[in-house]
Amino acid sequence: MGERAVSLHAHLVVVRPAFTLDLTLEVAPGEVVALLGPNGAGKTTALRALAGLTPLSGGQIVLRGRPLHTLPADSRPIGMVFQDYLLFPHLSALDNVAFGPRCQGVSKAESRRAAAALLERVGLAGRAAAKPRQLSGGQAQRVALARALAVRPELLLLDEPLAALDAHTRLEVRSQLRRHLADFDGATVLVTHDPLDAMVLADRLIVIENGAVVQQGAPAEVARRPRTDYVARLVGLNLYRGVAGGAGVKVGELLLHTYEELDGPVFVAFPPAAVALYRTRPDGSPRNVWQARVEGVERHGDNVRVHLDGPISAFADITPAALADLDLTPGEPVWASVKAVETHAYPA
Amino acid sequence: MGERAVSLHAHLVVVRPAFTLDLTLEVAPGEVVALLGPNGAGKTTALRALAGLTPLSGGQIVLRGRPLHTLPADSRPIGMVFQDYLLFPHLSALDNVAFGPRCQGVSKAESRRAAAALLERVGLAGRAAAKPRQLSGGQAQRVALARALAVRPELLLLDEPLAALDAHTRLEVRSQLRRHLADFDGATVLVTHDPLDAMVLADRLIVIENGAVVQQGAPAEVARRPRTDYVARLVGLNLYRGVAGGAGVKVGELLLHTYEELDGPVFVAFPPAAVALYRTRPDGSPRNVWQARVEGVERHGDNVRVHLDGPISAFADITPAALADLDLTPGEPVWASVKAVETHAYPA
Amino acid sequence: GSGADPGAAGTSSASASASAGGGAKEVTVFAAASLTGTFTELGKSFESAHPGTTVKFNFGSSATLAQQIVQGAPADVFAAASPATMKTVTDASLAASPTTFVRNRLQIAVPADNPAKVDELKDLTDSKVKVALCAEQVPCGAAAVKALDAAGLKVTPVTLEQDVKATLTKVELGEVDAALVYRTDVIASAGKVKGIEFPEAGKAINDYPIATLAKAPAGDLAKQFVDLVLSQQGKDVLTKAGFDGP
Amino acid sequence: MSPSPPNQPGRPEQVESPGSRRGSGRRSAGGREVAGRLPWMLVVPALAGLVFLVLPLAGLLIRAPWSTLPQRLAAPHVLEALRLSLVCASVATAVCLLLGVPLAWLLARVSFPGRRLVRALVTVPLVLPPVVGGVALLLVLGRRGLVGQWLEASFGITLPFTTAGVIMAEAFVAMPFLVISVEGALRGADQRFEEAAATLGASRWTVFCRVTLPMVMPGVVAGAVLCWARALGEFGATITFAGNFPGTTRTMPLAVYLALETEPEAAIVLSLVLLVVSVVILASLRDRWVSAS
Amino acid sequence: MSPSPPNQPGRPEQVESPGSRRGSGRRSAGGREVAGRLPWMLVVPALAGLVFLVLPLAGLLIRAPWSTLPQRLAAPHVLEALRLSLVCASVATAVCLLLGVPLAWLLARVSFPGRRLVRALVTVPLVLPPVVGGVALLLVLGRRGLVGQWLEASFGITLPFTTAGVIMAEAFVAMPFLVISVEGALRGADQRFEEAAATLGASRWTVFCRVTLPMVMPGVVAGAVLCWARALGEFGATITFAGNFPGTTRTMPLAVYLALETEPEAAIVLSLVLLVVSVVILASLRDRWVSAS
Ligand SMILES: Nc1ncnc2c1ncn2[C@@H]1O[C@H](COP(=O)(O)OP(=O)(O)OP(=O)(O)O)[C@@H](O)[C@H]1O
Ligand SMILES: Nc1ncnc2c1ncn2[C@@H]1O[C@H](COP(=O)(O)OP(=O)(O)OP(=O)(O)O)[C@@H](O)[C@H]1O
Ligand SMILES: [Mg+2]
Ligand SMILES: [Mg+2]
Repeated sequence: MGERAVSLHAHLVVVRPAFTLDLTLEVAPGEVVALLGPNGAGKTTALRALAGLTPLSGGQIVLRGRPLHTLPADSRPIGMVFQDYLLFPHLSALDNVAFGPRCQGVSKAESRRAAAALLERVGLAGRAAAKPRQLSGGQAQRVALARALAVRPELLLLDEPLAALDAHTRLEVRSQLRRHLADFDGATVLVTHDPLDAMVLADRLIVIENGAVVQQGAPAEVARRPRTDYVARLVGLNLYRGVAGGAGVKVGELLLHTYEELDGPVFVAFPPAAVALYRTRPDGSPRNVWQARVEGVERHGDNVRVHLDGPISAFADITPAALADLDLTPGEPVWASVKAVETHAYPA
Repeated sequence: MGERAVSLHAHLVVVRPAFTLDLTLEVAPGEVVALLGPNGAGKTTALRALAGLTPLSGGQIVLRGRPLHTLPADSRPIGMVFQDYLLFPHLSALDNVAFGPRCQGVSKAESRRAAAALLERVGLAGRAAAKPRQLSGGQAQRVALARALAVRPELLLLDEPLAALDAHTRLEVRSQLRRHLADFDGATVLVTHDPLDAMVLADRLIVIENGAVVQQGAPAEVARRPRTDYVARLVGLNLYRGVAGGAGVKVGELLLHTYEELDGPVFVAFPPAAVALYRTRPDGSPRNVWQARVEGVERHGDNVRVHLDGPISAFADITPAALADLDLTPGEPVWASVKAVETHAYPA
Repeated sequence: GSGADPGAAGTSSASASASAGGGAKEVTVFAAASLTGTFTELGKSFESAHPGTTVKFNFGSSATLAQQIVQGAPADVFAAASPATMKTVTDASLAASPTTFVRNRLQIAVPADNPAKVDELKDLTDSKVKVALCAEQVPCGAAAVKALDAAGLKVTPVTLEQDVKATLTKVELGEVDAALVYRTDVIASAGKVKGIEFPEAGKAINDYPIATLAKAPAGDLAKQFVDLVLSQQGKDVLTKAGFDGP
Repeated sequence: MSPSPPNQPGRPEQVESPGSRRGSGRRSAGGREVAGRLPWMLVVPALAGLVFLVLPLAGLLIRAPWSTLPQRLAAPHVLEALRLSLVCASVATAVCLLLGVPLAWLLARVSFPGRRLVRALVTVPLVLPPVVGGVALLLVLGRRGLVGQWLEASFGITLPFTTAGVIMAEAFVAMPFLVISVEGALRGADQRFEEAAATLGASRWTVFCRVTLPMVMPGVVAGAVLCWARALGEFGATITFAGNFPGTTRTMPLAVYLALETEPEAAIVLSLVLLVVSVVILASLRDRWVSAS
Repeated sequence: MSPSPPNQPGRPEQVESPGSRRGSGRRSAGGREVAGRLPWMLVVPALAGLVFLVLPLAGLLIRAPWSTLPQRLAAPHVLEALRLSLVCASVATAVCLLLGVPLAWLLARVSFPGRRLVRALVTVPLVLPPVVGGVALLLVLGRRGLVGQWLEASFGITLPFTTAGVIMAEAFVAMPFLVISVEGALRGADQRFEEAAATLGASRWTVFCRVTLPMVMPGVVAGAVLCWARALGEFGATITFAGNFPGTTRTMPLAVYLALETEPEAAIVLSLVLLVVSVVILASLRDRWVSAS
């Protein structure tokens, strides 16, 4: 049972001239782990190493107690969806999906039947005969997804599997994906840039930057307590590193009053919507007030996001009406305030 | 001045065996129009037709008063970012970006300088010498973006330009994109699946399905008043078509009471969060109550999204705590209610 | 040993007519390409004189044929266009006592309209006359050198052709104004080139030797074929094509 | 949720109107037109190349003895030689495909010590004058050759002067064309598709058959065409290694050679026959292959 | 915002530990190992093909007159013929590249009426026995040829019996190899990159130079190798069209052929020289090209 608790245990080391990946991954059976990270963080490299397409410089991969890193790519029980799909251009959508089963020795008729069923599942039954070049981007990605699922892998590797899908399809494919994963209780490693996808699909997030893990945990936990700027932006929070003392948290020059009272190095986070802006120094309840400079303004959904510079740089979300009232233009000074109750501190 | 008000006027007709695109686009100078639509709707086809890569079966394209459809692709003053990047594999990132200026007769040194500046802008100054295969997906997309911007086009065509970008880069590239567009007051047509991107970046949305426009308007307007299921899902609303009378709106079997009082065929929309669920029939203020069946449950951000079947099918967003209280399992009956004040009706 | 094995005497009527007995109903003749026409004709009459027998010819450059024989080719008869190539075979003890069966003499070949007005050997020394000769390595080239030496003339050709047919082609197409080729070739060209005799040709006669091969599978038939070539009938066919008698 | 939206929502019904308002009709902007002008920098040399390749054919056609053509064609040995040529060239091409495509794959996809040398050695039969190639084959596979001796002693197989010998000679001379062509195609192909196949459980053999080969099919077809044509026109190695026996080893080029000895017109006729037949075969076959891939 | 998270947030410091806990060390799983076993179904025929191509060379090496080799090599005419061969083959290849690559592009990228026929006609010089090819060239470009007559009258240019004639003959015979190879490569290439270039304002000529050509470079290199090698080994058309004169038109294959008539050993030596030189040139050049692209 102890062994079963970890389906995939991998320590991946890939050394490139200007880049080093060093990553430990543990995925429980049926668990979905999302790899998040900025462009070039090494997410694709990690997936390729798991698949056996990029040789390891060190480390090992153990899947269900068996070493995987000694096997060539074609002997690993994996399914992989590539970031740019890589559908075989000479095969129809159906034959692309049937390719994996055929390789596993399933009869032609049977594998085509299975492939047709999978295409149906991703909503592409009508395009079975189309060649990849006749598919739209989203259709191609769905075929790639079906192709990876067709081999009934023990380890599913998905590089941006939902990026090109429209809202409707994404919703469906996403739930089908979850259902399918539940079926064979394999491990899944997923790369996505969509925070929502990550939150919804993954049981656990692993955030990597520059080839190394910077944060991991349950989606809600990561969303609540970001530990790097990247994660903070991902989940839409203002994040600062500071030192907490009796009076509050010292962030650079500024002293922030937070909801939690801690000691030592901490992170402080608050949402842009919690930032209020004033032309003149306000004197109300908010205990965190500072003078900032408007760096830029952009629309953000129905609201407007104001980029602030000053003792700390922050985003503030305000309504267009408020923007009109304040008459903000870049370079102008402005007063910003955040209620202590809306700031959230946790140990760094 | 009347002519200047419309920078791009296009009527695109592309006939394929199993698909027909018939689309009219009008884009004002400096305006950004987002094309949205489900996979296979014809968004890429429309961009390719504008670029001159897919021949028109009919219609015409007029840019700043000049006909464009009679010009070959290479004489059109356009920049295009492709859905799968299509970076030249034999050129470095820098030379990929410098390619366009070189074609326009800019000197080698000058175009490389311009390219370096653009790479800097998209945050890839350090990868200038890398070949496309050495770039990560997001890096490749940023290079493709820089390459399209480098030709200083009058019409910018972007197919999912931000899809592969991480949160941080997306934010930056997005604002740079806006700034750049402001510079040359060209028209921009943008395809994206990310509702947020569309809302933030575009001045106007055009939703196409099956090759035809189904809705267009300002982002906020489209978000508030979806006219098709696709748009409703995109913006996260429950949408129904019904007939309004004195008593309310008749949607199938069900009579819904709405905030607006109208007559005749209408759409009714309300957010999933507005739907409350009960084990037994509630008797409180909500005037819309119906018995539904739980079809499925999935996590949705911090909340849980319950798929409901019954007289109308709907999504309901509830907290995990509420889910635990209700103890819902698929197939079970449940009572759903929506306050009239949260439903929104508008003419169909 | 020799291929004819009396023990394997034929079983059919065909063997009866193959006078030498043995199983052989085939005789394989390796002959220089310049003998293509004449030997094909002789082969036909040999076949009609020996019903049931076929003559297989392998025509090619004498040097190639010699090379093939040395490498163990199953040949019965070798007819070469030069003693030198025959020597390759005799040196390897694969043939004994070759006989010269014809000789060939050179002529000056000029295009039918004779644009350079050539009518004797000396005219070839004119630098305005384009001349083609065979390369010294091939028999017609060797003969040309001998003839020119004998005449004490020095000719600068524009090309040294690999064989006499290639030389003739150049004349036929008017690429050169004159060439030294064999009389047989001029006759074979059927009027497309004009032949001009010259006295020194007699000093550069090329001998064609023929021999049966030591390991000939069809030993007796081979001898009979050589006999046919050397017979009056053979002589007639060869002379008609322009060859001189030995 | 204000009931008065700032912008007028677009209605699907409005969509068609602006196009028809401008009265554009269905003026067709066909693919050709949009594809851009043909650059004369490419078209001029291309046409020059074409003329250079095809013009000599005109010379042959003018010179051909049209009046006696029918009789000459009817001669049985012409058909015999043609049949033999086509059969031998096709079998040789098949042999080359069987051995050469794997060899090209080895050179393009497997890195092993000495690969550079092997790649260069593959070009040997290309550079060797064909007659010398024939001699080399005789030296190795002849009755007294290194391998030939043993082949005859052990299996009673002699290759020289047989149809099999013709095929050997043609394959020897033509194989490098296939190998180098296919290797070029393999190097030009995107290997990531092969990686994708491997993740689907395809062994390298399966990858080769079901992904690599179909993807480089244009290159293989081009190589096979070169190989077949080279085999069809092969003369020097064939006559040296296999001899020149009617019915068994006298292919068309050998027949042409002999015809040149006796009547040059016949040689031209034979060449034209060879030409027409092979051009027709290539035109029909290649178009199918090229469009199928 | 509860201060007690349900899961323990992972810390960067934890990352290294599990790997070292299992004591895996840095066991290297190199590229070769991961790439999968070599399929014998490919390796066996590939090796068979290689042996078939290279074995005859062994025959030549054994037969070569090693003792007299130095003198034979020192003979001035050997170097002369070698130099001439290399120069002519290289110039012919350059001509073929200049005319053949555009022709291949035309066949692969432009659809025009009669393309099938043109594509088939390109193979003509391939199938024509070289000697007949030489005759055909003479019929067109010779002193009395269709074009040659005019060339001589107008410009005083005669091609037969000149080095230019050798180059013509070699280019005629070798160009189809280049054209067909490159066309195959072009057909195998992804045309969407060319579309992308067009949207950046590149004319078809620029697209061709800066996108198409670099992308099909492996195919062009392969084609050029075939072309060069074929030109280097060319015999029949050369001797027929250009004749054979030391220093101007006697290339190595002609020298070899003539040597074969009198002393086969000398022919083998000459062939080996040609072989070694060309293999060395190809090995060095091709590796640079192949890796550069
Ligand atoms: N070359 C082609 N030949 C035939 N059909 C094609 C071709 N390219 C696209 N199609 C079809 O045309 C329709 C529109 O495709 P298009 O690529 O424009 O969709 P899209 O809106 O860009 O979708 P996505 O969001 O998935 O990229 C689809 O049904 C597609 O399958
Ligand atoms: N073949 C290669 N050679 C050299 N460097 C490479 C190669 N492939 C990727 N890299 C570099 O390695 C780093 C990690 O790349 P990787 O593709 O794993 O990033 P990623 O996390 O998938 O990014 P993205 O979200 O943009 O796809 C990047 O800096 C990239 O430029
Ligand atoms: Mg990636
Ligand atoms: Mg698309």
